[in-house]
This record gives sequence, structure tokens and C-alpha cells, in this order.
Amino acid sequence: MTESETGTGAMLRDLRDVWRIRLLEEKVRDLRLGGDIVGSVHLCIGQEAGPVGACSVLEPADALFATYRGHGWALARGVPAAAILAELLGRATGVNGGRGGSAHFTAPEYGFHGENSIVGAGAPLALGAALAGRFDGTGRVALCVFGDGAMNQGAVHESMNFAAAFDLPVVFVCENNEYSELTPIRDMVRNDVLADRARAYGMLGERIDGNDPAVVRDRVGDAVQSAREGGGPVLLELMTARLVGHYIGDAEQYRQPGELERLAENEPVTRLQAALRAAAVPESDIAAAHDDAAHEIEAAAREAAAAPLADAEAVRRHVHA
Amino acid sequence: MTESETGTGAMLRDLRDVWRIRLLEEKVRDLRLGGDIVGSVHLCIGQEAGPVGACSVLEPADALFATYRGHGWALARGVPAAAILAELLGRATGVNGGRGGSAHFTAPEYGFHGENSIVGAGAPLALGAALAGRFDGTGRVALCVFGDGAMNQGAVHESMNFAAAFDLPVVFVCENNEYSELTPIRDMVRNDVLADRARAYGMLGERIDGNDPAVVRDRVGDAVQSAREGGGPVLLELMTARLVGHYIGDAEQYRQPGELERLAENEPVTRLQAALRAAAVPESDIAAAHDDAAHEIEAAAREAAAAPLADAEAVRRHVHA
Amino acid sequence: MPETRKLSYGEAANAALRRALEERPEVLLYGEDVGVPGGVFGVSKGLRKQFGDRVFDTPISESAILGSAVGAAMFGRRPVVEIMWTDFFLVALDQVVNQAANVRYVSEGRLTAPLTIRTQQGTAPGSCAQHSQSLEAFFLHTPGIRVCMPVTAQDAYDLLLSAIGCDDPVVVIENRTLYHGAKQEVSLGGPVAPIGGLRTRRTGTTATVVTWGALSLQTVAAAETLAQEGHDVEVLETPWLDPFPWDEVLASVARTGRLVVAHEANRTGGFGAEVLARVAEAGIALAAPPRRVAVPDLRLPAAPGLAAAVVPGADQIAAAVRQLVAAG
Amino acid sequence: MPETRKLSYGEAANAALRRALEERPEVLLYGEDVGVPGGVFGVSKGLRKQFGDRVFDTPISESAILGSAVGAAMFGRRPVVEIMWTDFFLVALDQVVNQAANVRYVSEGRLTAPLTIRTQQGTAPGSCAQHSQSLEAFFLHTPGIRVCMPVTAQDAYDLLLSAIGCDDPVVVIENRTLYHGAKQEVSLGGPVAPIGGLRTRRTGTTATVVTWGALSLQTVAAAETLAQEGHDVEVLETPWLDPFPWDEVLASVARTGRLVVAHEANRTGGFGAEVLARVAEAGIALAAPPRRVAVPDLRLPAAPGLAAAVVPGADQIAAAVRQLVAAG
Ligand SMILES: Cc1ncc(C[n+]2csc(CCOP(=O)(O)OP(=O)(O)O)c2C)c(N)n1
Ligand SMILES: Cc1ncc(C[n+]2csc(CCOP(=O)(O)OP(=O)(O)O)c2C)c(N)n1
Ligand SMILES: [Mg+2]
Ligand SMILES: [Mg+2]
Repeated sequence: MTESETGTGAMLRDLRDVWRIRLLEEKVRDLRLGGDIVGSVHLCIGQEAGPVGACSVLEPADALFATYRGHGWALARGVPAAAILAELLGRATGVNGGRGGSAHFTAPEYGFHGENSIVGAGAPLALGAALAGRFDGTGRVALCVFGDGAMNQGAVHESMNFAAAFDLPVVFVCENNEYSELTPIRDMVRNDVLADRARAYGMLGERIDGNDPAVVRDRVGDAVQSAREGGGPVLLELMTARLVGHYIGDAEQYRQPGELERLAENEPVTRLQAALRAAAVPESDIAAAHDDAAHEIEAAAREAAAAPLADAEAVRRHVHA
Repeated sequence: MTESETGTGAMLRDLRDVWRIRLLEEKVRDLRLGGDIVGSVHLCIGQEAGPVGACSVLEPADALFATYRGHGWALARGVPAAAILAELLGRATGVNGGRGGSAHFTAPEYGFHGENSIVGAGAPLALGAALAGRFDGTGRVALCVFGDGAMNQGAVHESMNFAAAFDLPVVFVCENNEYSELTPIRDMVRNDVLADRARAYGMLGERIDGNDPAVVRDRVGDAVQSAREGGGPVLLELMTARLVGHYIGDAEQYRQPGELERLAENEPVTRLQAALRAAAVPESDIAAAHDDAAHEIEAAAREAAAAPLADAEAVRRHVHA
Repeated sequence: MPETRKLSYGEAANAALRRALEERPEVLLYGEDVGVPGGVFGVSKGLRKQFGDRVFDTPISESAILGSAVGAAMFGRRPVVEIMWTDFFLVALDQVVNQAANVRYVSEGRLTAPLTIRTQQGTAPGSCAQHSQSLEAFFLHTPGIRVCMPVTAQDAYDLLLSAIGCDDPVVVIENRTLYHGAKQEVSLGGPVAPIGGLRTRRTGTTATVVTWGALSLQTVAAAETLAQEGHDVEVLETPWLDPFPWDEVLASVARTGRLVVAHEANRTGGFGAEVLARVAEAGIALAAPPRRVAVPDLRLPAAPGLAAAVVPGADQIAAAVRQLVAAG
Repeated sequence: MPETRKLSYGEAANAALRRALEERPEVLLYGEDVGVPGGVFGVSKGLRKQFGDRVFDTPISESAILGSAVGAAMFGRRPVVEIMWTDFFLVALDQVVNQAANVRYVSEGRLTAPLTIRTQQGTAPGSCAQHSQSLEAFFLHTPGIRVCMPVTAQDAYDLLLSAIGCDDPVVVIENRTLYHGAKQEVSLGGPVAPIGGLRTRRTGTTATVVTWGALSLQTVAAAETLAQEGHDVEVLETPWLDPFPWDEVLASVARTGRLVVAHEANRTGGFGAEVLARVAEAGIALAAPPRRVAVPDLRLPAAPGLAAAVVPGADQIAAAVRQLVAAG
């Protein structure tokens, strides 16, 4: 591997990519608080390392299924920020012309096969993407993302067993941010190491540091490779945290004293910047990672805001073939 | 313990109780083949040790949830054979006046809280029975029975986690007869030791000999006691086999050569009789275990057949309060 | 001793839950985020603190939530559980349709399932297709299940208590756009009514408009506009959909000779069809063909501008009445 | 090259599956016991042997079955999956209503979900309440889903092929009492029709009877009886319920001036209501109020004697027509 893949070059790229998501989400938050975006919005601030690390090992033909907390996954997968913001703003240029909104958009042309607003419901869909790959010669791997709380949903269980029984190339990525909406996951399970559940299905499961893009890249990379080579599914539990509410407006009364401070020390931007500084990377490079991202997001926001609203004339189309 | 609880006395009683179920089911088969009973019927011939052993440790206030393959569980729980047969024959004296039929009858007054014809659907109900017991002072334990195939159903997963998270006194009894309808369970899972799944939920799981009533009594007894004392749920996997088709009429093409012969050696009647003979119990006692059961079932069949058909006048009652 | 307080719809529901928990030790209250957080819409706020273990949070396991409530109800409890959005019923509808609905019937009344399922539904700006459906028709096609849709704060209180008191499984369909609306005078502590009934929002002779859910408010607004045009419309709101007040509805339609049904569910197969069908079966002579005002047969788009183009409001309801009047 | 063979309904469905698998490499066929055992009703017999891995058994995991089919369809496959009983949809309806139905709409047609879901439903002697429901109304209230109910062996072949060829998600609702009936002449190998259409079982001027599912056969029998009494009934069978042949049905009712709808689903909220509603909305003048023949609003009891008291047949259909004629 070259230095740019493993060393400070990779870290700088990761930092930029983390910033891209962070700034996109901050922009979304501003637009939501300002009333330009309406409705329920779920930000992934603090959880950016997962999408950044995981999407870097996916091939174009691979499939990615995310949740309502999916803006970051879409962006990391290559969906343009302007198209995402336009979607949330209900513009004609939104990825789905405003039909999907914040929580249910899809961009298959970028290998992003959709957010899903039903907890756990993406897992069965991912099985199908993997199954199709068995017949279409693409060698497709399906990456399926969901939260800690989703592990208690029947559909996720059925999907893990189904994938394992049939050796389907599915990588299950559980983003464990320790909360399901307003409820701590530890109160909803006896054993809160969710990766342990993989054994029930006879597949590999691993809990990893989900706030380090390099760790995520490495472990997801191995899982994707193993799945692609016929090893079947893998479950990865990415330990992470959202630094914001479940949705915009969440009063976050469930937080422990000092919790947000503790989380702030471990969040991806802080950690990457500290690591880069420890490696004596120039401050200007560190700043550039932010500024490049900021430039992109600002431009995207302008582009999205300038786009026309979605055309209500066409609203009845595409119900059927 | 007295000899009658542990020694040949208990074995003789178990043999009689196994025969009661066996002969009930043979009677049902005859009536079905003769056209007196109509519709789909699922026999538990070969699986009698489970209900015989498990029901012997339940208290009257405990709850029992079974499946469509539930005649044996109902009988072992104390539902009179005549009421079961009458139900299958559509008689007014059937446990549910013919409304439930073979696959969906319920007899709460005997602590039998119903068969269920939706795979896995009894597990959530059992949670509720256990939950109610937490508030009503009964110390109720809920015993929930389902098959190997049901382990892959979402509702069962949700129920195991729910019970474990809240320490609910539920004993999950998985009757692993190695087939789900016409499909071998081993082809539908990667790890076919289903008891291993308990660990995913942080609860105890054990695979046991499900064809020996004494083993079942012992292990279910411990599980019930632990649950009653606040230890939470347990999963027991009872290894057993049905000696007949999934339903009456099943051509059983999925059987391997020699399979039925092998199973016959291990079925409860054969094993209990051999053990009794090895313990030098007189043949007359062994025969009496059969004859007592046969006498009961024959009388029950006569009683059921003599009962009036269910009254169609009342068919619209009880939809609502 | 009845007292009157100013409460929002959500607060009124909270008051009903509190009263039920106080008066009936057999009531349990649970669901996702229902306990410690007090509900994502705040409806169960403070109840965990007051009632302890009888109020609790659950895993995201709708089958377990619903099924455990059915089971607990079979054993003498009166569980009140929440399905956060009606759309989420679809991962666990079995426990309602195949389980709860059958308990009483199959056991010939020896077992019952007096559970209450609170949910909320409907369109709201920005909600996606998976969070916008109105699915009352599914429950109304399931014999054995009772269904209501509170609209006022008083409803939110009264209907919920009636539901909890009912010995059948009841689905109480609230509406998230109403939870935090203006406070209204709510009479608390009075006798709990049996389920059923209707509310005549306005009497009139020109036409009968039957409506339920949040669209009731739009219907009243439409009726006011129409009144200024000289059309006196009878607005029958049916907070209880099962049992449905057929006698009253048919009598009104017979009187006015014109019928509009307005609901937020998709048109085809919505419960509006049942209302039109019963009126037709009753042989009531109409001055003009009846009309339905409903969401057209599509998935609901998230963008407010798109949704506004397909979700009916007062204008569409008024227009439907005007067309009826013009037609005969 | 079309050929004609004598096949049962189940065999005809088998022939359709075989042809689809032969002609379209993108077809996959799976479900519980569908592969090696050939289906619990024998409908997929021999196909695993012939087509290998494209035909397979699954765990008892309806969410995984349906969802994987939606996902595979999004990626160019044409999965044909089985839900063994329509009642079992209820553990996994989310994957139909919240997932499959939204794929095309939300993506503005860039993603599609051309899957076919085979199921079977209806009453049969001895079946319990959890195995007897007719739930077409649920799908017909779900925009984006197509629905058909084959009745003849030719239907079982034709409709299934049309469904597989359709670019929308289609639910094909078969009927287990028909699978092993008498063999009928079935024309195989002809062109695959687009979805939709109706079948006029009999023309007549006295009344229009609209019907679907197994009750069609009872309706034809009733019509024959009625013909002997001098009442010539027009029997419109609608094997396709979505799209529904509204124009033809409304035209027939306008001609005859009398309407009966017969279905095996529960009365309230059944799709019969939609037919009555559309006829009313169309302002068609009727000689007598329309009628529905349906299962009353109850759970279905298992005992054949009890079920027979509530499941309608030819007698009830004929009686409904006679009452219409008597009424005006
Ligand atoms: C089937 C279903 N049940 C409930 C909800 C409501 N809901 C939305 S997000 C959420 C919490 C999910 O928690 P988790 O899986 O940990 O994901 P996170 O939001 O933390 O990313 C819940 C309960 C839903 N959307 N779908
Ligand atoms: C949700 C659901 N899916 C499918 C079925 C059809 N079905 C009935 S029994 C059965 C097999 C169950 O196998 P298992 O759990 O091993 O129990 P067994 O019959 O062997 O006792 C199936 C698939 C059903 N009744 N319910
Ligand atoms: Mg979480
Ligand atoms: Mg089995």
C-alpha cells in the first residue's frame, strides 16, 4: 500500500470525508431549524467514520441499504451533496424529486439503494441484492446498515439467518450508537455485545471501533472480501455515538451527566485531527480538509436552494409501470 | 423422592401417558382417514415425551402455548380426550364448540392457552402471560412450544430478546423434529444446534433428549423453577422426531432410506418399554399402561361421536363483547 | 368529581392514561420510548415516575409488543400499548388480525383480549411514504377489532378511556399533527362512556358530509364556507369507526339526500367505500351521486409541495359539496 | 407454438412457472417447501430438478422471503415467491405495503420491483380462523400493488404468466380448493397477455353479478338456476382486481339496472364495497338497491357445519338476485 492509502494521506482524506458528512448534516440542521426543510430529520453527526470507512471498500456494483439516518451513507457512496440537499428541500433536482425526503430517498445510479424508514426493513432487501448478484455475474456484495435497536426487530433476525443459511454475500453493519431513539440499548437486551448474536446464525460477528475510518475500512474490507469470495455474511458492530438528538428537536433528556463531553473526545473529527497533529501534519493541511469539504457543501447548498420546487403536476406518475 | 416419582413407577406412568397421546393421535388419524374429521391435521406421534415430561412440572396457574401440533400438549395438560376429539369432530361438546378445530383450539380452564396456526405466533402471547404473572401474584410461568422451523420466524426472536431483557418467566420449548413441514431444518440454518441461539439473548439454552419423559421432566422442571424464581427465560431444544407425516396425507418423500426404522428405535414407547423390561417390570404392568390409555381413548371417542354437532345458530356470537 | 382543564390533545391523552392507571390496577402501559422518555410525542410523560413498573419501554419489537399485550390481556391485565406510527403495524399485523381478533370468538368468550393499542397516523409536512399512511380500513375489515380516531382534546381523553374500558381489542388512532395544538377545555373525571357514538359537528339540510380523523377539522371549515354560500351542510364526524353509527348516518343521508365522505386514506378500498355501499344498500334516494374526498391512489410524497397537491383539505370538501348541489 | 393439454388448476400453475423459468433466465422461484418438495400443494413439482439453484426452499421467514424478492427485483431478477397462506402475509406485510409498493414511486421509476407473490386463500372445510381469511381488500387498498385471483386452470396459467411479465409487484391469489380439481383443457405456449381484463361468464339483462375467486363458480351455478326461473343474469368475473375493469362493470350495471357483488371476504370493508361505491358515484340508476353476498363479519369457525352456515354459496347468490328482482 502507498502512504496515501495507509498513512497520513489516508487520514487527511478521511478527515475531509468526515467533514463532508459533518458539514452536510450541519447544513441540514440549519435548514431544518430555519424552516426550509420540514418534517422529521435524523442526523448522523458523530457517526461519520462508519460511512467513510465502509464506502471506501465498496465496488460500484455493490448495493448499499441504509436507514432514515442515511445522509452520510449516501454522500460517502457518491451521491452529490446538492442532490441530497435538494431532496430534503423538496426540489425538482432532489435525488427523488422530493418524493423520498430526508428519510426515504434512494439513488441507485450511485449504488445507494435507499434509506428506509421502517426499522430493520432494509435487511430483507439486502438479501435480494446479494441473491441477484449470484445470478447476474456481478459478484455484488450487499452492505446493509442499521442501528443497535434494529437488532431486536424480527426482520433483521430472519435476514441474518437467511443470509447465513444460503451463504449470501451480505455485510450487516450495525451502528451501535447506544440509543434507539430515546432509549438506551443496554436496557433492552441482556447481552449488549450485539456482535455476539452472529454466532446464533453460524456467522462471524465482530465489535469494532466505529469512530475510526481506518478500522472500519479494514474490517468492512475483510468482510466484503470474504463475502465476495463465498464466505457468506458477516455482522460488524460499529461502536459509535451520535452527538446530537435522535431527531432535530430531541431534548436529549436521556443523556448522563458528562456524557456529551466524553463522547466529544472520541468523535471522528477530534480523533483524526489529534492523530494528524501527533504525526506532525501541517495545520494548513488539516484546515484544508475542512475547507475543501466546507466549500463543497456550501456550493451544494446554494445549488439546491436555487433549484425549482418539485413539480406537483407529475405527482401522480410512477405509481405503476 | 419416592420410587413412583423416579423409578419404574414413574416410567410406567410415563408409558401410560405417552400411550394416551399416541392412541389419541391414532384415533384422530383414523377419524380423519375415515372422513369424520375434515381438514388439515398435524399429529405428534413420536413426540409424546415432550408434553408428558413438561406438563408434569407445570402448576395449574401456569400458561401453556402450543402449536397446531398441539393435541398431545392439550391432553397432557389435562384437557379431556373427549373434549379434544369432539372439537375435531365439530361437536357442540368440543373444547371450543368446533370453532377451533384441530389446529386452533384453546382450553384456558385447563391451563392450555391455545394452539396456534401461525408459526411462531405463540411466543409473543407467552410473554404476556408471564408479564401478567408479575402483577397478579400467581408466580405464573409461561411455557411456549414451537418447532425447529419456528426458530427462524421474527416473532420468536423478538420474544426471546424481550423475555430475556425483562427477565420474564418464559420457558421456550423448541421441539426439534428435524423437519419444518417437508424441509429439513439443517438445510435452513448454518448452525443446526438451535439451543445455541439462546446465548444471543444472554439466556440459557440446552439441547436435550426430547424422547425421554424423565429427561424432559428434569430439564423443564429446572427451567420452570429458575424462571419462577426470577432467573428469566430458558430455551430448551427437545430432540425428537415425528414418526408420521407433517399432516395427514403427507407423502413423506423427504425421508432418507432407513430413516423411519432408525427413528422407530428411539421413539418413546419403544424406549420406555425396553427400559421397563430391562428393569424386570412384569409384562402385565406394561400391557396395563397401554390398556388403561386405550380404554380411556376409546371411551372418549365414543363420547365425542355421540355428542351433537355444534349449533350453527350460535355461530355469530362472541365476535365482540 | 369532574373538573375542567385546558389541555392540548396530547395532554388530554396523558390525563386519560394517568386516570386509567390510577383507577385500574390491571392497566399496563408500554411500548417503544413510552416509559422513561414519556413517549416520542410526550403523551406518556410522567407516568413511569408515578406508576413505576407498570409503565415501561420496550425493544423495537412490534410483534412482541402487540403479542405480549394480547397475552397479558388474556390473563386479566388491561395493557395499553403503543405502535408509534400506524405504518409500523405492518411488521406485526398478525398479532392483531390473527391473534387478538380471534381470542374471544374461538374460545366462545371464555378468553378475552381487552387490550388497547394506541397509534397515530396521517400525513404531516415532510413525512415520507412510510410514515404517512392512513390504514384504518385494514382494521375495519378485521371483525373483532374496535377502532376509533380521536379528533378533539376531549376525544383524546374520552375515547381512550372508553377504549381501555372496552372488553374488546381496540385500536385508538391518534394524529400527530394534533398532539401539540392549542389547548382546549377538557372535562376530566366524568363517567367513562361505552364505546361508540358519533358527533354532529353541524346540522344542515343540503348535504351530509361524513368524516373522521384530522380531516374533520377541514370539513368543519368547509361547512362554514358553504354556509356563507347558503348551503347548510350536516357534518357527521365519526370518532368511532367500529362500532360505526350506521343508523344515524343513514338517517341523515336520507334527510339531506346528498352524501360526501371525506377521509385521509387512499380512495380505493378506503372505508368511505363502505359508507357509500351501505347508503346504496339502504336504498336511500339521492339527489345526486355521492362523492368521496380522499387521497388519490398513490404513495405519499415527502415534499410538502407535492403532498399538498394530493392531500385533500377544506377546499376539496367544499368543492365536492358544490358539485353535488349543482348536480341535482 | 400453442398446444392444448388437460391439466388441473395446480398443474396449470406449474406449467406457467416452468415456462417462465424456461423463457426468462431472470426468474427465480422460492418459498417455504417450494423447492425440493415441490410445494405443499405440489404446484412447483419438478422445477427444482429442472432449474437447479433458481428454485429453492427457504426458512419460515416471510419477511426475508418477501423482502429478498423485492430486493432481487430491484436488481433485475423476476422473483416468484410463495406465501403459503394469505393469512401468513400478516407477519410480513411491511415488505409489501411499505417496501414493494414504494420502490417505483419514490424512485420516480428509476428502480422497479417486478416481483410476483403467489399465495392462496379462502375457506375450506376444517380450516381454522387463521387459515380461512380472504384478504384481497388489504392489497387493493395499497396503491402500487397489482392483484389477481385465478379461477380456472387456464387462469392459473395465463394470469401467473401475465403477473410474472408485469413490471409492478403482483399478488396472485390462488385457491387451495381448486388446485386438485378436475382437469381442464388448457392452452399453453400462446402469447402472454398484459395484466387486466375481465371474463363475462354469462350475458343477461336481469341483473349484473360481479364476483371473483372461488365464489365465481358458485355464481355461475346460481345463474344457471336463475335462468331456469326466467332470470337472465350477467355474470362478470374479475380475475384481475387491480387493475379492475371499471368501465365494463359500470356499463353492464347501467344496462341491467341491478347489481349483486359476491365475494368470500368479510362483508364490511371488503372490495365489494368499492364496487357498490363506484356504481353509486357513477350515478347509475338502479331498479333496486344493490346487494353484497359475503361472509358476515366474524372469524371463520373450523367445524364444517359452522362454516357452512356463514360462507355464502350459490343459494345465497341466487336469493340475492331474486330479492333484487322482487324489489323492483
Ligand atoms: C418498525 C419500526 N418501529 C419503530 C420505528 C420508530 N423508530 C424510528 S428510529 C427508531 C430507533 C432506532 O434505533 P436504532 O436501530 O438504534 O437506530 P439509530 O436511530 O440509533 O440510528 C425507532 C424506534 C420505526 N421507524 N419502524
Ligand atoms: C407464519 C407462518 N408461515 C408458514 C406457515 C406454514 N407452516 C405450518 S407448519 C410449518 C412448519 C413448521 O415447522 P416447525 O416449526 O419445525 O414445527 P413442526 O411442524 O415440525 O412441529 C409451516 C411452514 C404457518 N403456519 N405460519
Ligand atoms: Mg441506535
Ligand atoms: Mg419441525
